[in-house]
Amino acid sequence: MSLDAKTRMLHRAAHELKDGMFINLGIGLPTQLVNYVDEGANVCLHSENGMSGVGPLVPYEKADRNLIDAGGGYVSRLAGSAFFDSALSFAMVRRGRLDLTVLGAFEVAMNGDLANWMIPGKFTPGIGGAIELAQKTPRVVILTTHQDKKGQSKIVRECSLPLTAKKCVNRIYTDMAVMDVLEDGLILKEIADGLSIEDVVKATAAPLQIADTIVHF
Amino acid sequence: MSLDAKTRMLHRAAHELKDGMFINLGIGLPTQLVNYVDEGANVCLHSENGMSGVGPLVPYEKADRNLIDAGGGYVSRLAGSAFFDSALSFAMVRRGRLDLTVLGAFEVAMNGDLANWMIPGKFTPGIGGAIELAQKTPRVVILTTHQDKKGQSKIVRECSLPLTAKKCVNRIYTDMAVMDVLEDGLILKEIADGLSIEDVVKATAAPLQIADTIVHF
Amino acid sequence: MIIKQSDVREAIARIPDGATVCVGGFGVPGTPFYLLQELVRHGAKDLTIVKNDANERGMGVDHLLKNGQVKKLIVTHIGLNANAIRMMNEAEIEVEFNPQGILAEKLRAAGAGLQGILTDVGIDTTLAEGKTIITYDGRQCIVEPPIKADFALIHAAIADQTGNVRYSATAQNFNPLMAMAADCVICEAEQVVEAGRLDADLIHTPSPFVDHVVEIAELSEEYNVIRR
Amino acid sequence: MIIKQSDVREAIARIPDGATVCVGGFGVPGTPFYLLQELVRHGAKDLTIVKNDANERGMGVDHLLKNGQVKKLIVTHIGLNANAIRMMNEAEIEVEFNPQGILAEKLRAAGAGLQGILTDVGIDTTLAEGKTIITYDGRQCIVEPPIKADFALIHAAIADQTGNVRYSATAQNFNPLMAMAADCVICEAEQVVEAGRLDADLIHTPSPFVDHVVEIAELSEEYNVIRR
Repeated sequence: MSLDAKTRMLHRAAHELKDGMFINLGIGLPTQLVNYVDEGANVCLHSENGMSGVGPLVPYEKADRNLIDAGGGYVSRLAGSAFFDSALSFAMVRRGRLDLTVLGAFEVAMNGDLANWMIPGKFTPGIGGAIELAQKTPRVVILTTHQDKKGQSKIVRECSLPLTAKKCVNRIYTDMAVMDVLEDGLILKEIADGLSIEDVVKATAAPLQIADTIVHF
Repeated sequence: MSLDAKTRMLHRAAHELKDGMFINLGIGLPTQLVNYVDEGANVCLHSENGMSGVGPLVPYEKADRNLIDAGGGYVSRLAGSAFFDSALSFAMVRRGRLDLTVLGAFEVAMNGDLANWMIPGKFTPGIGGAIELAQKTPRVVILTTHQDKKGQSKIVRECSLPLTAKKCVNRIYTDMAVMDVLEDGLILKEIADGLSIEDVVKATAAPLQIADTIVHF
Repeated sequence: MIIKQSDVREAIARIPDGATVCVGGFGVPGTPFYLLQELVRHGAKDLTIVKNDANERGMGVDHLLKNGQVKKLIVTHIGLNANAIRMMNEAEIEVEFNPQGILAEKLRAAGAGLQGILTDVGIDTTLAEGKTIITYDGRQCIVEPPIKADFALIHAAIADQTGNVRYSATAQNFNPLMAMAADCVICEAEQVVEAGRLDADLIHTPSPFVDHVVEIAELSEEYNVIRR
Repeated sequence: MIIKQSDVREAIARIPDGATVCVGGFGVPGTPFYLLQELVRHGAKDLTIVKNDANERGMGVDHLLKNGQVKKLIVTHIGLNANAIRMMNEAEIEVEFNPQGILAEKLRAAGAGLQGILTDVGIDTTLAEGKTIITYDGRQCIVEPPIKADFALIHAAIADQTGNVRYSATAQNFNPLMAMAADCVICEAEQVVEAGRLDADLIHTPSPFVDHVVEIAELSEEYNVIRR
């Protein structure tokens, strides 16, 4: 993924973060969205280690040793932020108080299944908070490279890895495309500038319906 | 119950409140024990509406409108007190963090069964916090008049009223006697000054074993 | 940040007939008398009220009872309200009693998105009658369902405009749990301050659990110390 | 009030071989490095450690792992500690993974004296394998058992001598829940003050859940900001 493609993807996905929303941004790429939020969109960010009102990342010199996000980054507090324990933090998640979560993925299936925590025999660091975020948030959006480092599509007919949650994904943002998960599969709605519909279809290991109007981002 | 008998009962029962203990005093008579605690006994009192470190009752002029005990009395706070919500308050109770609770009674059976919340058809104000205190506190002590207003013994072979909790009572203090609940029934250990063993036995509707040495209080 | 300050009429007008409404408070402390007064004016009927108690005669929840707005009470104790006891005995209202800590846990279970809790509280008593009992880990347990509410009316000492809330002394009681349990949480506060004025470390109920913040115009008599 | 201030050696010496020990913290914030250092010196073996994570290499819990004191980890994620992953893969330790919020609830359930909780978290995944599943209210639920511990080691920003505790920022995390879950709670504090110095309204963990308070002699390097 080129720096340019990544920036465009982040710009596009950031429109998901709408005024008035309470949002959890997953570790990695999703966390970076905080720098791309639309001006005038008052959102409140949740960090599952026990904070609402998460502010931007801060350099080490300004870091508070007791103030990190769930990815371990040193963050700041905004006016109106609050700290709480891990039980209350996930009570918010399971109670459905979040409006949106943006998560990374190893695989997303055409029915909305998500696998993002375990590659058997290779990578088993643990489940963390992903399962509850994926299963319980009203709107789950995936932000990921379209293909893995070996050029394999992360968008698949059926997940081969252990699932994080079933039928949880509403939309997928990649460096190549924006796709929605419908009852009967995926629909391609937007594609990155410079790519054709065929480019995206070829790079995707799941069937894609094509929207009547395709927007470029 | 004469004022004198009541005072002697409270003095005697107050010795239950020992240095280092975390204690809940039930509504009514038990609450009054706070004025009789042995000097030098550092105890911490719990009120189930969300407080540890309950201090003495205060007159209306000095009352804080937001600071009551579970019986609705205006109380004070001690150095080291803390306020918390009802879930945390009863977490302490069910987790077994209390050392002692002193409760009132309608009936106590010789096996330690307690009935103190409901008289069917007559008096059904609700269960409040009694059931959890009775069932979960390591040491449950009853403080009550020996007989009800009609002269009926509150100490019985078997409870006729709906139970608060089964086999929960360790000891009973009344205006007439101190009795312990053993595996095989009640044992009379102390009697009030001026009464004979026969007086107590006659006033009690449950068989009493008699301790080798009877202390007067 | 998201500003949640609201007018008391607009906030309470959301409550429809038949709603389940949690009401904070244990006795006077923590009871949202100001919101209850508006709920009486608003007049929504057939309400299920979840509260520790029914206040005393002529106070708080009793106004709803007298105004015929209550179908059912879910409580732990109503001993201080003779009117509520009479209405229960004459079957004008339905009353469900819960052990106090179990009421707290059932509200919290809803607030924590759990499907239920297992407890042995009341296992050997009449309170267990009619409940689901399972054997787990070799012991008999009652399965207690969550109490999920449509609305919660809570009382704060101080709140900020984004809905971060602090309680005072024993006025905390059921308020934080009810804020978790309800779909829509309306908080009255004795004082409402700007975002950032409350220390983020010292918040009792964080803003994600609060939907509307209403400043109390003036503390009524009902909030005062009761002289018996 | 009851004074609970204690010497670090005396407090940690209570932990026997085979104990289940909860350790607060999510990453660095809230990890009781001072108590862990003493636990390494003390040397209790065959420990079951309950913690969100396994810290990073060369920090906190990793010292216990390297010293061969750990039999089992109950965690949510150990991705930042390659040594822990290696020991897991080579079967030198047993590792149980929990969803993060479910670990919190299982600890809290023990702390609240519940026999279990019902949740649908993970119901359709491999995490449900081997667990008790019941149908309740028409839905399939996993029965999750409480995690009751023998000891909890927690980290406070400030505590009073009676054991009332306050945390700072995201150093709160699992600490309050572990204090509830354990039979014996040992709290290290950056500052210990006299009873009455902390506002009773603004306590995170009240004294009844704390058994011993230890003042940290000096904050070690491990407490500092990590520069990567």
